[in-house]
Amino acid sequence: MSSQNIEVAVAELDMITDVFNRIVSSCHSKCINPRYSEADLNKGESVCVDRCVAKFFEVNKKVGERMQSMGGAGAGGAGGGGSPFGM
Amino acid sequence: MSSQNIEVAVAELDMITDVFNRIVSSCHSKCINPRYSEADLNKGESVCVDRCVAKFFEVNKKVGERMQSMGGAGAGGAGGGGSPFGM
Amino acid sequence: MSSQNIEVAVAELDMITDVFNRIVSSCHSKCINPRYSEADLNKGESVCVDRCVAKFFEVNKKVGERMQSMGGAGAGGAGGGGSPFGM
Amino acid sequence: MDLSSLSPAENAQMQRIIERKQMQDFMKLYSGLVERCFTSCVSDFTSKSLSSKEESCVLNCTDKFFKHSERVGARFAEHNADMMNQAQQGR
Amino acid sequence: MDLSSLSPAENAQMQRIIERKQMQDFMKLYSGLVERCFTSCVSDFTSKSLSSKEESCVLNCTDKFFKHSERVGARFAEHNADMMNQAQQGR
Amino acid sequence: MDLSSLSPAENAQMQRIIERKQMQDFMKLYSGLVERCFTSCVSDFTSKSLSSKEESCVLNCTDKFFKHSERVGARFAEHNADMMNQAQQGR
Repeated sequence: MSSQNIEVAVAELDMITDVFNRIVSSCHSKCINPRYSEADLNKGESVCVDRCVAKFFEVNKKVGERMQSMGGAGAGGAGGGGSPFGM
Repeated sequence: MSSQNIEVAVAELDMITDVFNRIVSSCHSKCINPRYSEADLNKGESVCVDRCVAKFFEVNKKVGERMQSMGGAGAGGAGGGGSPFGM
Repeated sequence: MSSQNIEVAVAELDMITDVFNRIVSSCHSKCINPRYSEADLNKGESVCVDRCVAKFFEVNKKVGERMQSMGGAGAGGAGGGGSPFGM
Repeated sequence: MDLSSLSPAENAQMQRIIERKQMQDFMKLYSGLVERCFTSCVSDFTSKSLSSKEESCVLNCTDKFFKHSERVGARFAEHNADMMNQAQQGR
Repeated sequence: MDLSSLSPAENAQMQRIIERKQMQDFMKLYSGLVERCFTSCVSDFTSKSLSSKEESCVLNCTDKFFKHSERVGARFAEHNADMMNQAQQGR
Repeated sequence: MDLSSLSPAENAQMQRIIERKQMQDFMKLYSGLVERCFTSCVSDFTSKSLSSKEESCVLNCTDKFFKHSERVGARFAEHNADMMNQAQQGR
């Protein structure tokens, strides 16, 4: 079986990949014109993507701070916010 | 390796968590105003959430009954309804 | 632990299931009337589903060819296109 | 999928993995279908019980989804058979 | 969920699995919430910093999501208790 | 990610896990991209073949998605580097 260390590292890797994929998807929806008349990002899209990533990280930080201030948003605890087991 | 018992219990846990997450997401879409001008659930939202959960469980039951009446909707069999292997 | 062979076969199985589920979902959105006034696929929906599956496979092929022509879209490499680790 | 390159022991293990995956897939299919039919059929929350109209919508939605999946499955299988034939002729 | 049929050793292993799953679920909850609040609250990309209006939207979105989840969790628990009672009366 | 706290054996195991995950992620990226470009580019089902307009849309969609992902990846890496610098200065 995997050691504790490996498990923590894999969880961290999953977390980073998940965040990355969500940014790709969210900023694609916000910035990329879905008519696809050209293969390149145009100027407007490129600038939008840069700002979109920056803002996503800001939202990430705000939500994280908020959850921590709710108390006990540590690993494994949903800070009292909704699990089907009421634990 | 895990025993049969553990596997069944983990599958049940996954199922419950999946249903819970789908209710949270569906009832959020149906009931919560996405303008977020306030931090609390207002009266209308609260009542909507309660009814939404009740109705989701009713739909869950109807779909389950329907699938069972289709015949053989037991564990592992999709009741003849669409798997890529035609098994 | 699983052998290399098993891992490859499981990966292939996951891939096929994933593609199948995406076709079911995409063609449902494109072809099925969400008012559900009847239990059967009507003529128009049936024809639409057949063409939808055919077109999905064509898109699958085009995207695959495009990714290969980008160079190095082999197993494990995203062809230079966006991983959070810049590897 | 070509499982002929697996040893008998590997094959047996593969069957167990496939069975477990099928059960997981079935669970996801089920809860995904409930969510889909709920989303399409229920949008009135002045009551906590399904109306008869909503109930009939849910039943039709369930039936139609399975018929749809079966049809996709049939086209999918034909496509895979075509691919295999082409691959063998290419040898 | 009825874990009484598990042996003590199985029970201990089950607790470890549950703990790991809770951590994974928490991670997904967190990143899903960030995505949800970002999608609802941010749609102006003329600047690379959040406006005060966007920031207040994000905070309300976070608070409201937890209150919503808690309420769903309470109804969910009641429903499960009802189901258990019905199952026991049916014995 | 700081892997320096892992032993050499753990590190080797971690590399194998990362490789497997990268393959899975690549598969998902691929099928997700197909679905995305199909959804955006194909909506006429009077024929069972792609029109030349649909085909060109699909190719542009594919190219653009990779360029988009690369750009996000670059910003993401910069952000992570900034975070690491801040963490080190905080020591």
